[in-house]
Order: sequence, then C-alpha cells, then structure tokens
Amino acid sequence: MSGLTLGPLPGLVLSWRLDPLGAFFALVIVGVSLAVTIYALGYGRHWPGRPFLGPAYLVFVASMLGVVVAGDAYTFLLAWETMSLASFALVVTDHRQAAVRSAGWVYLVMTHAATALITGAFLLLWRATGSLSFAEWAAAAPRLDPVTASAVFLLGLVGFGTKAGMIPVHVWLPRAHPVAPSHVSALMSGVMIKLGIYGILRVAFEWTAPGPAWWGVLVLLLGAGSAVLGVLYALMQHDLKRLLAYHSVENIGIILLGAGAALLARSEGQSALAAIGLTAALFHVANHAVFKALLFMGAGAVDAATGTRDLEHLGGLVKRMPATAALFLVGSAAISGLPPLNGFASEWLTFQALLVTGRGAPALWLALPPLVGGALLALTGALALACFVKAFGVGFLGLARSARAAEARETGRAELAGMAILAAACVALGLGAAPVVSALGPATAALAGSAMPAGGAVLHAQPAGVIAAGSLALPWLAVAVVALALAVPALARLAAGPVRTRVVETWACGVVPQPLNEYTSTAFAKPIRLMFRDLVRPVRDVDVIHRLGTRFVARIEYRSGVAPVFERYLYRALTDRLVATARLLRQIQNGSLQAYLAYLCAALVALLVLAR
Amino acid sequence: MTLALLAAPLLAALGCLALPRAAAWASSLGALATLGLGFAVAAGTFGGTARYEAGGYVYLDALSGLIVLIVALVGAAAALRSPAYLAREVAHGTIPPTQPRWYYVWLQLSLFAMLAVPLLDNLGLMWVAVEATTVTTALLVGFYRRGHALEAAWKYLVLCTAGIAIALFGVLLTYYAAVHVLPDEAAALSWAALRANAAHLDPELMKLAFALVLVGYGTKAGLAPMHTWLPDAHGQAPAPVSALLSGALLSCALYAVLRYHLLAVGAVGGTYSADLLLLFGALSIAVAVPFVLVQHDLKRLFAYSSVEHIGIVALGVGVGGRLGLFAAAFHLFNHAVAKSMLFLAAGAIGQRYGTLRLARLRGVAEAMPLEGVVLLAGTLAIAGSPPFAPFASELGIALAGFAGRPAAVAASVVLVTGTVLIFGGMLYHVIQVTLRAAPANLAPATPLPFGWAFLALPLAALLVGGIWLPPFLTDAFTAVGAVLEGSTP
Amino acid sequence: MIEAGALAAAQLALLIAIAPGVNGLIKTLKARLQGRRGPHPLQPYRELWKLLRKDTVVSARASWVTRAAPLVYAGAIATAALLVPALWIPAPLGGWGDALALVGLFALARFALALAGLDQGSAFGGMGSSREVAVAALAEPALVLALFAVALRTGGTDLSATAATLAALGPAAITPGQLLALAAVAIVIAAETGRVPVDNPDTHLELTMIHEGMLLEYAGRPLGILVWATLLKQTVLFALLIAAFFPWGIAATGGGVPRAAAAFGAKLLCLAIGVALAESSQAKLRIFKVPELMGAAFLLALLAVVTDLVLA
Amino acid sequence: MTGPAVVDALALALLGLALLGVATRGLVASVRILAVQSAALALVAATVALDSGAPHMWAAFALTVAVRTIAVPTVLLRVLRAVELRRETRPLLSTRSALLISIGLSLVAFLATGRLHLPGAFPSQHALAVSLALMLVGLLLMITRRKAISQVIGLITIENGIFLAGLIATLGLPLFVEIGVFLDLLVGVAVMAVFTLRINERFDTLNTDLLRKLRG
Repeated sequence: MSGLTLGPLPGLVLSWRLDPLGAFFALVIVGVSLAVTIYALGYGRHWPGRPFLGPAYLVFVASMLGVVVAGDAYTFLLAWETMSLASFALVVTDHRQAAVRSAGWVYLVMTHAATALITGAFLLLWRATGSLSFAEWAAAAPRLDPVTASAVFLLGLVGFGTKAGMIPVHVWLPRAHPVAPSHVSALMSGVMIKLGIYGILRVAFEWTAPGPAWWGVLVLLLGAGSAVLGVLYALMQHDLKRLLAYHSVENIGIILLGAGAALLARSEGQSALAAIGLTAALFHVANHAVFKALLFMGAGAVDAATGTRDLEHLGGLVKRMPATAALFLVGSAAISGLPPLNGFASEWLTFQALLVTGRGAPALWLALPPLVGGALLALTGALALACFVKAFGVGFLGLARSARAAEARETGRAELAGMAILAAACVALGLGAAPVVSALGPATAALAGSAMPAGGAVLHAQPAGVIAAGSLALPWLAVAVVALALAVPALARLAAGPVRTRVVETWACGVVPQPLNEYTSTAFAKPIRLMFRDLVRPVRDVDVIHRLGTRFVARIEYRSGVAPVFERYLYRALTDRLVATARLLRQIQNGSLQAYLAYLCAALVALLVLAR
Repeated sequence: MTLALLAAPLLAALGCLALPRAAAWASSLGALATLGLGFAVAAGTFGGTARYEAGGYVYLDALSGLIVLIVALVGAAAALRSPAYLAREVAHGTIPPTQPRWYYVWLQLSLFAMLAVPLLDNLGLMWVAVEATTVTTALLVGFYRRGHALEAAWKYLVLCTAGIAIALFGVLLTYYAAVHVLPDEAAALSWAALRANAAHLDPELMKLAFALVLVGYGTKAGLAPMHTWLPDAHGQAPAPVSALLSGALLSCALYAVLRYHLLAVGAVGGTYSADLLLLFGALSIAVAVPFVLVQHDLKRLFAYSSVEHIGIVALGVGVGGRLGLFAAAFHLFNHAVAKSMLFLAAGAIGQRYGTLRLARLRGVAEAMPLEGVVLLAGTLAIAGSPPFAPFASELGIALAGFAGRPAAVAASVVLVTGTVLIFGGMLYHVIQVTLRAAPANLAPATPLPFGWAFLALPLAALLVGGIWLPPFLTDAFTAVGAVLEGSTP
Repeated sequence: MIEAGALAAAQLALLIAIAPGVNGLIKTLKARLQGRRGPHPLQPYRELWKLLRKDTVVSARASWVTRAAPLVYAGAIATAALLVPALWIPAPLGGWGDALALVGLFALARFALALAGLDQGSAFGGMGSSREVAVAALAEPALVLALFAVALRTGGTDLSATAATLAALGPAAITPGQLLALAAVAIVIAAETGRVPVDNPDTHLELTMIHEGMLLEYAGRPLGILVWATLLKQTVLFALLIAAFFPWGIAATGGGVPRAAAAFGAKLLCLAIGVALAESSQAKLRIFKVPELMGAAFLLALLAVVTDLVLA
Repeated sequence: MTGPAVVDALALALLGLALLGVATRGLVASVRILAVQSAALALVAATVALDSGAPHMWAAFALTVAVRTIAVPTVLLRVLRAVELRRETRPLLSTRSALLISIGLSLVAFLATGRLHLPGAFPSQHALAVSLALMLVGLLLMITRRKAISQVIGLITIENGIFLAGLIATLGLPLFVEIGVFLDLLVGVAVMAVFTLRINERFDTLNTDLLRKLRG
C-alpha cells in the first residue's frame, strides 16, 4: 500500500496499512456513512443552497477512513486533524448564530488540544523507539520502560478520550453535536467519536502493552463515570439532539467499561478474559454507531418536519410521521439495551466481561471496580431506558404540543431509506450477535492475544476454566417473545371468545384532555432529577409576573436546567484563570519605550553574566 | 547574477525617484526582476556547494539562498500588492497622492538592504546592511503620519538602533578574536574564513560576542524579550509592509544570528549557543501566548504570532540535528509564506472595514469570501494545525527535540504547549471575525485584482506542503540543514 | 425437540396457572394478619376471567403503541418465565438466556408499558411511567450486583447452572454473602412487583400509584392480559429468588419432579407469608424516600460481593 | 606616559563623563557632556594613531572630531532650540538610584570582560570594559529618561562605547566597514531627528510619555 512516497519531512513517508482492528473500524465508517449519505440526499432538500454533501462532507468521511488506515504517526495526525477540521467546518454550517460559533470554537480548541496530547504521546514513543511507524511501536512495546509507557497511556487516554467524549473532557460534544446538521451529527456521534476509542485501543493494547493494573482501573472509573453522568445529563435535556449527544457520552462510557475490563484482565495475564471485554467494547462500538446515527437522523427528520428539537413542543408524531416514529422506536429500544436488539447483545457481553474480570482479579481492589462497574452499567441501562421512554414517549406519543408538531408531515423516502438501513442493522446485529463476535476474532486476537470462542448461534461468555458462565441466543429469545406475544391474544380469544373494542376520549377527570395536561419532558425526568440531585445539580428558576400590583398573577415562567458543573468548575475556572493571567502578563507590553529598553538591557546583562 | 539581483531593487528605487508618475510601475518591474533573479540565485545555492562571487564580497551558501528566496518571494508579493493597496489609501484620502512615490523608494531600498544581508560575506558589511534595513523600514512603518504610526516607528527605530548597536559590539569582539587568528585584516571579518578557522577563535571572547549579537540582532528578529517593537510596527505599518517585515525582515535578522551561532559552535563548542537559542526561542513562544489570548487588533494578533514563530525557528536551530535543522529551515519558509499571506488578507479586510479592531470586524467570510477563507484556513495553518505545512515543520522540530538532549525536550514541551494555547487564542478571534454575521452598513465590495495569486496560491502551497514537498524545496531545506549543521566549509 | 417444547409449555403453563393464586394467597394471608377475613385466595382468577371476557375501551388519542404494549409485555414476561428453572434443571430456555437476559426481558416489558402510559396523553399515565422507570433505575444496579455476588460463587450468570451448583452444595450454600445478596434481591423484588414499601398494589389513589398509573387507560381484555402478566412477573421473580438462593430439592431428572413440586410449593408459601408479614408490618414510603431503600439494597449487594471476595 | 596608560586614563575619564551624564538633568548640559565625551574619544583615537602609527587611525580621528564632536552635538542642540526644551523633567529614576545602577552596570561590564584575553587589541587594560560599560550606561540613560532627545543622547553614548571598542582593536576595523558604520550612524541619527521633529509636530511635545498608546 505504500507505493506513494509522500511526506514533507526527510525520512518521513506517509504510509498506510489495514489490520483487523483498522478494518473493523473502516467497516463501521463505510457502513454508517453509506446510510447517512443516502439520508442526506433527501435531508439536504430542507436547506436548499447548503452544500450538505459538499467537499467538507466528503473530506470528512475520507479522513475518517484515513485515520484507521494510517500506518504511521504523521499520516495519522494528518488524517486525524483533517477529520477534525472538516467536521468543524460542518458544525459551523449555521455560523451566524453565536451559539454555533461558540460551540465550533470549543470543539476546535478542545480537539486541537487533544491532538496536542496525542502528539505528546507520539513524541514520547518516538523518543523511546526512534520511529514513527505504528508497526514498530507495537513491536517495541514490551521493551518500553514503565514510566514512559504510563505517560504515553495517560496522554493517549486523555487525548483520544477527548475525541471520544469521555467525561470530564466531553464538554465539546453536547455543544457541537446538536448544532451541526443532523446527518453530520449522525456521523460525528455515530462514527467520529469512535475513532477516539480506536486511538485508546491502539495506545493501550498495542503500543504500550502490557501495562499495570491501575490502567484498567482508571479506564473503568472513567467509563463508569461517563456512562452514569452521561445518561443523567441526557435525562435532563429537552433538546432532542442534545439529549442524543449526551447519550454518546454514556455509550462511550459503556465501551470504556468493556475496554477497561479487558485492560485489567490483560494486566493480570488473562488474555482469554481480556478477549471478552475487548469484544464487548468493539461490538458496542459498532452497535452505538448504528443506533446513534439512526437516532440522530430521526431527530433530524423531526426537526425538519416540525422546526423544533424541543421535546416540550413535540408530541403525537407517531400518527403524523408513522415510519419515522417506528424507525426511531427501533433505535430507542436498541440504545436502551433491550433484547433482542444489538444494544442488548453488546451490553450483555460487557456485563459478562466485568463479571469474569472481577472474578479473576487477584486482589479485592482490582475485583471491586469491574463488579461495581457492572452495577453502574445496570444503572446506566435502566436510566437510558427511562430517557428513551421520555424521548419517544414525549416526542412521538400523546398529543401534539405545538401547531407545527400537529401539522408535521412524514419525511422523504431517501431519509426513510437511510434510517431503515440502520434500523435493519440494529436487528441484524442483535440477532446475529454470535457470528459478529466470531468476526471480531481477528481484531481481538491481535490486541488482546486471544479471541472469544465462536459458538454458532449462541453467545458464550465462557473462558476456559469457568464451568457455568452465561450464554445468550438472541434469535431464539426473539422467536420466543414474538411467538408468545402473538399467542397471548390468540389464547385469550380461544378461551374467552371474541370481544368488541370501543374508542372513547381519554379520561382526564371529566375535561377534554389538552396538551397542557400531558406529562412534560421536564416532569417525566423529575423523579430521577430529584433522586440524583447531588450528582446532576439541577437548578430551577421560577419567575412570577404580576399584574395590577401583586394581586393577580399574569404569568409564571419556569425554567429548569442543570448546573454546568464541569464547564463552571473545571473549564470556566481554567479559562478564567488563564485569561486573568494573560491580562496580567499583557502589562509587559505597556507602551513604555523605557520599559522595552529595560527588557533589552536586562536580557543583555543576564547574558553577560551568563557568558562569563 | 547576484549583482544583478542587488541592482534590481536599487535601479527600481532610482526609477521611482526619477519617474514620479510611473513609480508604481518601476517598483512592480523591480519586484518582478527581484523575484526572478532571486529564484535563480537561490536555486544555484541549493546544490549544497558554497561559493564566492563579486570579488569575494558575496558569499553564497544554501542558508543565504533560503533567505534570498524568502526575501524575493515576500518582497515581490509586498511590492506587487502595494500599488492597488496604496491606490485605495489615496482614494480614501488617508495619504496624499504625492506620497506613494516615497513609499516605493523606501520599499525598494529596504528590499535592497534585505537582499544584501544574506549575500554579504563580510560581517561588518552585513551589520551595515541590517542597520540599513532598520532605517528604510522605519520610514515605511511611519508612512501613515498618524500618531500611532509615528509612535510605532519611533519605538522601532530606538529599540532596533539600540539593539543593532549592541550587535556591533559583538561584531567588534568577533573581530578581536579573529584578527589574531587570521593575518589578513579584510579576512578577519569574512564569515567563511572565520567559519573555517572557528576552532582557533578565543572561546571566551566568542561567548561574549555571541551573547551580544544574540541580543542585538535578536531585537531585530523579534526574539523575546526584545520583541516589544514588533507588534507596534507590524500593527501600524501599511499591510504590505507588515507582510514584508514579518516574512522577510525577521528572517534576515535571524539569519544574522544564525551565522554567529555557527561561529560560536565552532569556537566555543558544546551546546552554549544552541542552548541560548533554545532559551530565547522558548521564551518567545511563551511571551506570545498572553497577547494572542487577549487581543484587540487583527494585525497585532498576527504580529505576536510572528514572535512565536521566530521563536520556533530559533528553537529548532537550537535543537539541531538533521531533522531539526531541516524543519527549522522549512518552518522559516512556511512562516514567511503564511504570515505574508495573512497580512495581505488583513490589509484587504482592514481597508474594507475601515478598522482592524477585532471587535468591529465580523462576517468576513460572507462579505469577502476569499479573504475570509484565507484568514480562517491560514490561521489554522499558522497555528500549527495539520494538514498544513507549518504543522509538518513544527512536528519536525518537536520530533528532533524529543530525540535530543534534556534541554531540547523541555523546549519542545514549551513548543507543543505554547502552540496549543496560541491556537486557542488565534482561532477564538478569527472565528469571530470570519463567521459572525456581517454588518449591514459595509462598504460595497471591490476586490483587489489578482487576489487569488496573493491569497489562494500561498494557501494551496501550504496545504500541499503538509503532504508533499517539491524536490526543489526538499533539497533546499536539506542543504540549509547541512549548512547549519556545519558540514559544509 | 418436541420433548423440549413440551417441557417449556409445561413450565410456562404451570407458572401462568399459579401466578394469580400466589397473589390471592398473599392477599388472604395479609388480610388474616391484619385481622380481616380478606378475599378468597382464588378471587384473582375470577377477576381475570371477568376482565378477559369484557369488551375493551381504547382512547381516541392512542396509537398502535397502546395496542401492542400488552402483547410485548406479556410476551417478554412469558419468555422470562422460561429462563428460570422452577421444578427441574435445566430451565426450558436455559442455554439461550441467563439471569442478565431475564433482566433484559423485564426491561423490554417495562419499556413497552411505560410507553403505553404516555400514549394516551393523560397526566396519570405519564406520572406512572415516570415513576416506574425511576424506581427501576434504582432497583436494577442492586439486582445486578446481587446476581454478580451469586455468580462469584457459582461461576456465572446461567441460572440453571447456579441452581444446580447450589443444590449440590446443600446447606453449605448458605454463606454470609449469600444471605446479604438474598436481602438485596428481596428488596429489589418488592420494588419490581410494586409492593409495599415502594408501591401499594391495592390502591388506585392517583398521586401515589406507580404501576397502576400506567394501566389506567386500559380496560377489558388488554387489562386482563396486563394484570395476568404482572402476576406472572411476580411469580417468575419468586422463582428466580428460589433458584438463586435456595434451590434445594429441584429435580435433576424426571423422577424428582413430584418432590421438586412439593418443595417449590412450600417455598412459595414461605415467600407468600414473608411478603404478607412485610406488607403488614410497614407503611408505603414516600416516593422520594425510595432511593434510600434502594441504596440500602445496593449496599447489601456490595457487602455481599465484598464478603464473597474476602471469604473466597 | 605610554600610549596604553593614556588610553586607560581616557577610558576611565569617559566612564566618569558618562556617569556625570547620568547625574545631569539639563538637556543642553547633557549634550555638552556628550560633546566632551566625544572629544575624549577623539583623543583616544589620536593616542592610538600616534602609538601605532597607522595612517587610517588619523582618518578615524578626523571622522570622530567631525561627526561626533561637532556634527552630532550641533544637530542635537539645534533640535533642542527648535523644540525649546531645557531640562529632563521627572526622570523615571531618581538621580541617586540611577547613579547606583549605572555603577552596578559598570561592574557587570568589568566582570564580563575581566577574563578576556584580547590578543590583537591595543594593550589597554580598561578600554574594553569601559566601552561595554558605556553601552550599558547609555542604555540606562535611554531607560530612565522621558524625552526623545535624551534617548538620542543615550544612544550616542552607546555608540561612543562601541567606537571606543573599535578604536582599540589593532588598526581599527577595516576602513570600508568603518565608513559604512559612520554613514549608517549618520543616516540613523538623521532619521531619528526627522522622527523627533515629526513627533513634536504631531504631539506638540518630545515627552515620550504620550507615546504610550500602543499597548498589549
């Protein structure tokens, strides 16, 4: 593949290679991009004159492929940053709005800072190995000294983690994803952030392997934190796309839980266990790519049809946009981890990975993180279910909460085709979980040293030496659920005879139900908001506006939200301090020629003393 | 040919004096001639062999060639852009119609001085040439006789004259050291002769001499903490002059520092001068950070970025090694191309908006698509974002640094950290400038002719340069690296 | 194949058949404990039969989600009923799904019902859905951690294998960790089945109900299906408790089934008495006190894990 | 007295004059001190010329007298008269601290050059240290004074230091270099004078405090 000798620096030739891991990611990129492109063919009609499939989009997709086929650090960085810049260009499509510009800037700066951290990791590897070739790094990994390895790992984890949207370096993600055109959000959230995972896997499993146990523990902690906080923040959102963006944070957390378990198992030399965790992580990468792209496209269709993404103004779309609703429901069920769809399959594998890793850990402090991680994964799954009951239930069911929503029209054929492909993929990846896991064998074998055993149609989390692990045959469960669900009315009819159905108005204590009576998105999330208030720090603000003195209430305005903890206490504090320091340092250039001459004199005197 | 190269701007200056009406044409012709001859002269040096010309007064090696190339390119761009730019200033009434003629005279004279710096073998004459650049460009900086421009020119003049005086002391000390070693007094200031005999020079004396030259020429090159004139001068000069100052003048001054660096390496040995370059390079990067983060003027923003990049080049030379020196030469070239492009874009924007205050510039991407794209992409490029060429050169320096001694590693860490912070600051401002909605009361657009040649072409070159370098340039930077490594006599 | 199908049908029929009875038993016992006569233990069968024969009423606002939800709910729970070994090992679908699949199927059922709660645009349904998913979110981590605690001893999440391992151990299966996990699962089951102190299954007071809120718009046959499926869910959870903590007596061969049936019945009776005692001795919690209870369950499960790890 | 001893004495006198300049706040007096300084420099040139017998040192002497002792002070005095300035008001440092610092700077100069071995130079002990000290003191003058004209005076003090260093190099610098340096100096001072006048015309003052608009 390296017939072309490109590269501006001496001895630095752009190189390409495709190994099993890269091939897996390339497949995800190509598959999802294909569906998204079909969708965008129709979606672009809503915004005439915008180059939705223009050069930036093509460069974006191509550079994502470039990232996974890059064979050396320089090629990788080129593709990596091209990907970031192209996606930035797409994010700021609506750049006249201040929020879009600010999101674009935050995104660009964070991704560039991340690139710098990645570059730092690469520089350390270069110092240690004298090469920029990924293959040579992998070959030299066992000889890497532990301090360098840990530094590389940490730099890579934070750098790639930023792209992946790992908490606490996630803040760009919920800003940038909602403001981008939806097909771009779909690609960014579905595919691009996964390349952060790609990088983490390369760093942790190939270039620095094998590391100490605390790496795995750290990744587990970050994964659990991202998963739980991500889903909690998602629950607090009313903007459908922002909600989906926070779910990306959550799912990255789930992927990291699998990867962390694998890292931990590998540090203990148990490659058979590591294979389960890694398979779970990779499988979830593909699954999240599929259903998150599907959901973002659905949100885009809703946005285009109703002009809003605010759940409080949606509702009733299941009747106005039945196909979109059905496809969105498939995505919702998949992301909520419901059998027999793909989300359940990979989460089940993650549970198993956490369990077997905890079981196999040699010490209590190494066993507890994966096991508690499993519990937090359960919490995440249940909260995700709550969130998508909210998203689908409030957004698509019940009564329309706004005129635009009441008059929404079904989206176009191209959009539906794009979504249908991915919805079908959700089902296929779930039912075909066992063959998918077998197909992931080469990639896991390359990274973890062994692959999960292929088990025909049944998925076995059964590492050697464990007698009774779990197994899962989603096709059969699906058959059972469907058969029994169909049998229930048949049996009831058989036993009790036919009955008639009457259609009447919903009971609302005697009045005709109004959209105002419906449970809102805010109200739906309230129990969870209160239960987890110490974590998410909700804020609310009630303004009572009076008329005629204080006797008559004209209007009550209620605003609620979540305190931006990370933004306020981490980033805002950091940037404020930076800017304050910068303002202070700007006194250097105080306009006084005398001061400038004094600097010159001071430099001269210092050098004179130094040269002595 | 070298003499022809020197004669071209001089003749053009005379032409401007003699034919006041056709001054713009004379200047443009001179610029074209300089461009062509500069290319030819530079190309002749990249083979890797050094040679004397013009009776021994001119010494040409790849390092001189690179500077000649940069001066010719940037100088030609500035001179060719000037007529349209000045015509607008005259149309706006900013300057009286009789004044441009003097502008062209000073411009061509400063081009002459800048071309002389890399060509002259004699260190004393080189000093004279550097001083001549100060005097001529100071007149250009103060060309708008507004208060701010005068203030900037005054500070520029005083600081650089003080600096250049210090450098002269360094030249004297070098002469002291040499005159004992080299019998011929004329040879005692010949750089090539000194380089050949550098090992015999008194190390203590050369240490002091290098310190003085570093502070002296460093002032001119814009190395912190002597950089303070730079943002004022770059900010207040007419845009083509800002481009010239940033792209060509700083390179010339740094060239002078590098010549002494080579002497110091030969005489003192070890890493004395390289460490000082690392120190000043890192300091320049660090000093630029706060001023880029909090900034109110577009051209000053780019001026501080110039401080940073000259620092990066100095740091690259300080790091050394084949890769580091190649990358330093590459970076010097990249900076000259990118920064002159950005200053020209800023000039066009400033004329359209009637201001350079960042708070009042908005919607450039809509109002002036070419300038907007170039501003945004060019800022990304100069801020060190892949896939543009400056990233490649910065990465090369960082790679060399990380493979080097502890001081180089530390400096590289400053490099990486500093560039990230500066990226954040520059992009914050430039995104606001380019992407906000444009004001409604903007003057109608009248694009400057050949905008693409001055803006799009360099941008494309920077983009390609991140992926592929023409063999011509690879050879050039390799040869410069070889000179800086000291492998050619 | 046919034999396996017959066994599956037998277990499913058994669990479906006894589900209303178990609830009737609990109600009767509760009433007796509270000094009332209470309803007949077979009363639930009569009510279900009545509902299944009645015409149904559907909201004009409802979509196909309202129609499909009972079927998905019932289908998912019936499938779950095939994953638990009740009288014999292995469970009918033993090799095809484990304890986590069971949790997943319950989640599927909950998802369908919670959506149905929002489908008619009524405030009560939304409230029920909202509370149902919130409480479940708190219950699930404790459940999974408790299952992990069991799995740490028995080797995995396969319920048939778990039951077999524990049954083979006999009284040695009782360990401190196991008891702590049992307590955790018991609390979770109270939440999952909508029992005191989390929910009161006997009330229809709008502002306190959780599960009933989602069913409010259902009537006639679909309501009957939903109620029966909910009762089946309770029985399946009891069976899970039995299989994961005290499966002694479960049949490994066809000959052991009668003895296993007796043992299973006795254990169900014990559970019914326990539930009745628990429901009679405490009041329903305010909904925002529920997290504390679930936190306690989580801590118990965590302690169970730690105990298992330390003692292993 | 031998040549080197005379040069040493003159060098110390130059340093003394420079310190006197630091202590002086009258502008006309400062220019006169500068002229005296330049005259002393001319004497150094003459001494070196006598001692070495090099003909072109006499050229240096002549140039010094012509440019430094006569031309430059005349230009400066004329500018002073043109802008009607008398005193350097409110210097940034008190005279006492300025003097203390200039003594400190002189010590640094002696320290930096103390160990230097000047093989080819005129055998004077202090000349090089004094020339470096003159440069630093000149810088200090520029730093502490507010008037544009004072800064030119500081700059010329620096130039004097450099010229002293140049003189004691055996036979001076090569002639063409020296001429170039002289011309440049002349042009430099002329351009600075032009700007001084333009600034005065624009701001109605030579107080550089007003030249502090460009910041940050």
